[in-house]
Amino acid sequence: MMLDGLYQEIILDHYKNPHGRGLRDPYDGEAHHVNPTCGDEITVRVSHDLNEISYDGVGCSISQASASVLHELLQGRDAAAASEIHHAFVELMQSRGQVEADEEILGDGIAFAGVAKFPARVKCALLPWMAFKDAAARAGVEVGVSPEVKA
Amino acid sequence: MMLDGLYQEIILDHYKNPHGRGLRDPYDGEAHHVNPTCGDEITVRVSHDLNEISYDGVGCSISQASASVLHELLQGRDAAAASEIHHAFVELMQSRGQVEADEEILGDGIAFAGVAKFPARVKCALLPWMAFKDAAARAGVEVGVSPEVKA
Amino acid sequence: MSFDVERVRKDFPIFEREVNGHPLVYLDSANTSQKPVQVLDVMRAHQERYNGNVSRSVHTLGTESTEAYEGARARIATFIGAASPDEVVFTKNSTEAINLVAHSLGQMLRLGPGDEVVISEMEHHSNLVPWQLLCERTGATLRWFGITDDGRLDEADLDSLVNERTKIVSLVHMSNVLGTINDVSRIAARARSFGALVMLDCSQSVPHLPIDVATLGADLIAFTGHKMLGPTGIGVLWGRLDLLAQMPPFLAGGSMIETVTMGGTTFAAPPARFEAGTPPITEAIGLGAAVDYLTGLGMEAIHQHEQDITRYALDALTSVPGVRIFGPATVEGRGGTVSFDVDGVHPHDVGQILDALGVEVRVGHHCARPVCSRFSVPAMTRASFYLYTTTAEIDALARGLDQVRKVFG
Amino acid sequence: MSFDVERVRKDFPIFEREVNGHPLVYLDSANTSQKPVQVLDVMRAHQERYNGNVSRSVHTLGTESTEAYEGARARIATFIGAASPDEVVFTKNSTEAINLVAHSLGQMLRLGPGDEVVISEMEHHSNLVPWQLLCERTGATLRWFGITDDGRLDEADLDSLVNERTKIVSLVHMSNVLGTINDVSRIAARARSFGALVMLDCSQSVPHLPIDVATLGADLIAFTGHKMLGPTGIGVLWGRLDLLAQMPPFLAGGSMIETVTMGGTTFAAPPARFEAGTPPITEAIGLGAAVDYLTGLGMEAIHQHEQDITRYALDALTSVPGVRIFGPATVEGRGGTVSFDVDGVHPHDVGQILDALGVEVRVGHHCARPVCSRFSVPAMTRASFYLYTTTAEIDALARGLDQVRKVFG
Ligand SMILES: Cc1ncc(COP(=O)(O)O)c(C=O)c1O
Ligand SMILES: Cc1ncc(COP(=O)(O)O)c(C=O)c1O
Repeated sequence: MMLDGLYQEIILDHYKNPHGRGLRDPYDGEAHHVNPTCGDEITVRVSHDLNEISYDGVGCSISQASASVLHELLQGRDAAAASEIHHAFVELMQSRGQVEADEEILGDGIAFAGVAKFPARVKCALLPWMAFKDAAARAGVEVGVSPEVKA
Repeated sequence: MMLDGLYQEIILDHYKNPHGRGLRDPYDGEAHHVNPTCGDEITVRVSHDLNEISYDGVGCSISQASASVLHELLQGRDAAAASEIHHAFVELMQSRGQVEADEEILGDGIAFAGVAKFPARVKCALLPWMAFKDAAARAGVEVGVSPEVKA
Repeated sequence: MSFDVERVRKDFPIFEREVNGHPLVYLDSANTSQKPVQVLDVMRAHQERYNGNVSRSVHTLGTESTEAYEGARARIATFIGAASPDEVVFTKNSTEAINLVAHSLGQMLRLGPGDEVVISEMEHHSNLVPWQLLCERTGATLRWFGITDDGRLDEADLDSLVNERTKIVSLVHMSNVLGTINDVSRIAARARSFGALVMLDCSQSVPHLPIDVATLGADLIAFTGHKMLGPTGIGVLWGRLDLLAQMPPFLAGGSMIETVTMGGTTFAAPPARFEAGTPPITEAIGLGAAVDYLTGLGMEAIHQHEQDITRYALDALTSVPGVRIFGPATVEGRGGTVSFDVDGVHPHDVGQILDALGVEVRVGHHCARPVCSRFSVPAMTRASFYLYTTTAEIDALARGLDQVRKVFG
Repeated sequence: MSFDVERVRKDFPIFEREVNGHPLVYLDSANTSQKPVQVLDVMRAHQERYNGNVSRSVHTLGTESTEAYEGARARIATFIGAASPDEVVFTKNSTEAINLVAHSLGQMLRLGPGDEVVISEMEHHSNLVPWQLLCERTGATLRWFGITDDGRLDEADLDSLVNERTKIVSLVHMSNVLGTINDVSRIAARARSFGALVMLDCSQSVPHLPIDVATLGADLIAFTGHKMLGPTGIGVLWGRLDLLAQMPPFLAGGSMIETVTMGGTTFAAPPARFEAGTPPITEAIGLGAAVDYLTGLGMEAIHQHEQDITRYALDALTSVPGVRIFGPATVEGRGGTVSFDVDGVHPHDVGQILDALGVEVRVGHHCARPVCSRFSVPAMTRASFYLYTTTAEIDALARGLDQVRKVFG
């Protein structure tokens, strides 16, 4: 697969200058996810009102930038808004490039549209989002009905 | 493989009218052998002086005729003679048809020369001879150094 | 007949060959089937163009291989009516699939003395010996259904055989010797009422019958690629996902892990949990192509063709003097596998003479020795049919049996 | 150079293809190798002309298949210097071979608390997790050799690691991450002095080095077909015949039995005892053809070519700024597998950019996560070579790494 669209400037920026990185206290729910094929790991912490979302992890530019974008998009939103964004991001990633990304909803997240064409990298982009979903559930916040994704 | 040489008249005769069939007492060594792929079975009993060789079993024409020929050839011979015949028969069977059978030594056994060309049937022909070798060993008679044959 | 067997045969290169100067008459498909060019071409193309290891690479070859491998899984899942591709575990053959279940369930259920595992006298050794060994390892007791005189599962003892001690029931769906297709609904219902798990050995049924695991009544089934137009080296375990998710791994190694340290390991979700090491990649892709081929013809049409051939064969064999057929005498509840005895002639000799005429049948105990014992014979001769079998081939078999009787007359 | 790599490459159809508009540069042979047309042709011919099940038929197809299958076994036995073809057991991959040994030896030795199994931190998960599970099942203790900073087996603790409690030592012969070729003679000698059995995971060595089991010092070795020009779905366990003869079966089912009744079963001699069910027949025959191909070129010549390529690659990589190589820095005692880190760039990103240039390397933990932990990285990038690798391909890799540094500069 050619690189067109994979390493967007936005993604590289988020990778080099991540937003909100580092685990912080207090929190109400935490989840640790691993991508067993490549060893990427992420821990996400969430407060019950989503006013605090913190994370830390090791991984490739895609998974790390995705975590940074997640932080930017979801922190401080209410459950309904977070759920809508979460749903839109997961849908975009599973679209194989067939879905038009909505910048209104996804903000910098639209830069990941190109990732959807790289099946091996979709997992990277989704890793923080799946960990967030679990952490949120543990904090008592149900984030949408996004289809389950295989690690 | 064409049937030329497999079902010799001599073999069919021994099959239909087996010599010395039936287990008899007394005996000094007994062995039971099975061909796991086809379910053929034979039990051979031997006295220490080889004056009594008896057998019983179920199986195809080749294995049954072979037992009959074995009885005819080996019963009453001394260990050296039995060993020579045993060796010649095993060698013939493993020759893939490349060895000339010696009627002086093998008598009716030469009818099995054709069997050597059917790899799947060599085991049938050898079944009684391998059981005999074990039974003889248990009766204290070492029959030659015939190469071991896979069941 | 709408099923065009002559057109089907053109897809199988092997039918161009002769055996001992006669056209090949292949009546041993229950042992292993022949392979159409469509399957061979897909495998060859994969090996020549897309070969890479799966699930381990971000590179293009690896991604293409993974998509082909997972695509095959998805098509096989659809073929048997699975709820999700994740219910399809690739093994090397049916035998591995059954061993996997015996080991994993034994551990999951903490099988021990007092527990019972139920099979039948009709089992292939591959659905018999793994359970014997499981019972030896754990102290559980092995029990089994008998066979009726006309070759059907004897359910007379159902109430005592399946009881509150029963933990696993594993039965052959279609017998590889008698051809019987077992309706296991009563047994499965009773097993379920005691919370026992039900496995079916579908090695002979999935290749020949339309199978829908959603309605079959089993928790787990096993089948094998080489008997259904696919290559050797590939088999399938299907299981309900919630059950697979509870089962501990069997083979351990690469690709079935979540995370590994020297001190301990956690495991991936199914199906990966059960696929340790590099799987039979090309073989899975070949099986996917086989399933496409079967689906193209339609399993219902294939089954109908085999019923016609079997009816013809039962008639033909019944009219050969001295031939005794084991198993159901009519096509009702049976598939295209017919075992028989030729009076006074050992099956080895029957098979040998038929082979001299180009007719390939199997002789022996067919890896189901207890079935032979049940009918008091050391071995049987078996003719087995598939979508490419013709009535002319049955005629050749009947003519061959006349020859057998002549030689041993 | 007498080794004509350009002529060799012509045998591999896949090198005709492009990846992302660039000629394919395949540097992932430690993951799986490409296959020459000679191997593919033998398999295709078998499937089209000789396909039948093995060891079960007297008919011509079955006999021909059996001869081809057993012929492959004999040639593989010769290839590794085995005393007899009966020492060669066909499995589906290395992983199954190692699991077979872990289960069978565990039972044979009645492993229990107080007993010790010794491996190393350098193991592939396939030679690690089976032993973890064995120790969990039996209560035995797992111990391991560490890795030195330059990527060699750390024998400092030999005397305490291998002792009178040691029952099994199982080590990787050539590391699939570091490329290290382990000389295990001291360890094996000490293990033997305590009566412990020694297994070597030769998955990476048999494809690349001349191996002679008579002098290797191991009781058992495992290797896998797809890494040595053969197909997927086939692996080999070699064992000393007297040892195999004592080992109980692992997988159970058809073809591994001597006689079966419902009440109990006796087992065939090796190798049949360990080959339950229909084996990967075509795949074994394909591996036989692969061994013929390797023998034709000569393992010594192949190894020499790979040493040359590796020397060239170590040089080339060392001169790329920011690249750190894991494992031995020179070709002494190492094979053609080179893992490295590009400062500040995650291996996934390295691999992705290289793939865009047609260069296929593997990234991740390479199924050897403890090796990554040992060197404090979550993942590595790995380039691995084979008989078809050229210096031009190494140049393409080096150019690709420059590109990587540009994107992430
Ligand atoms: C050192 C080593 N051991 C074991 C294996 C497992 O081989 P397979 O996946 O073919 O079972 C591999 C390769 O994946 C390996 O490199
Ligand atoms: C009913 C039945 N079960 C299991 C098997 C085993 O299949 P495989 O040898 O492919 O593992 C067979 C065929 O050999 C069979 O006919």
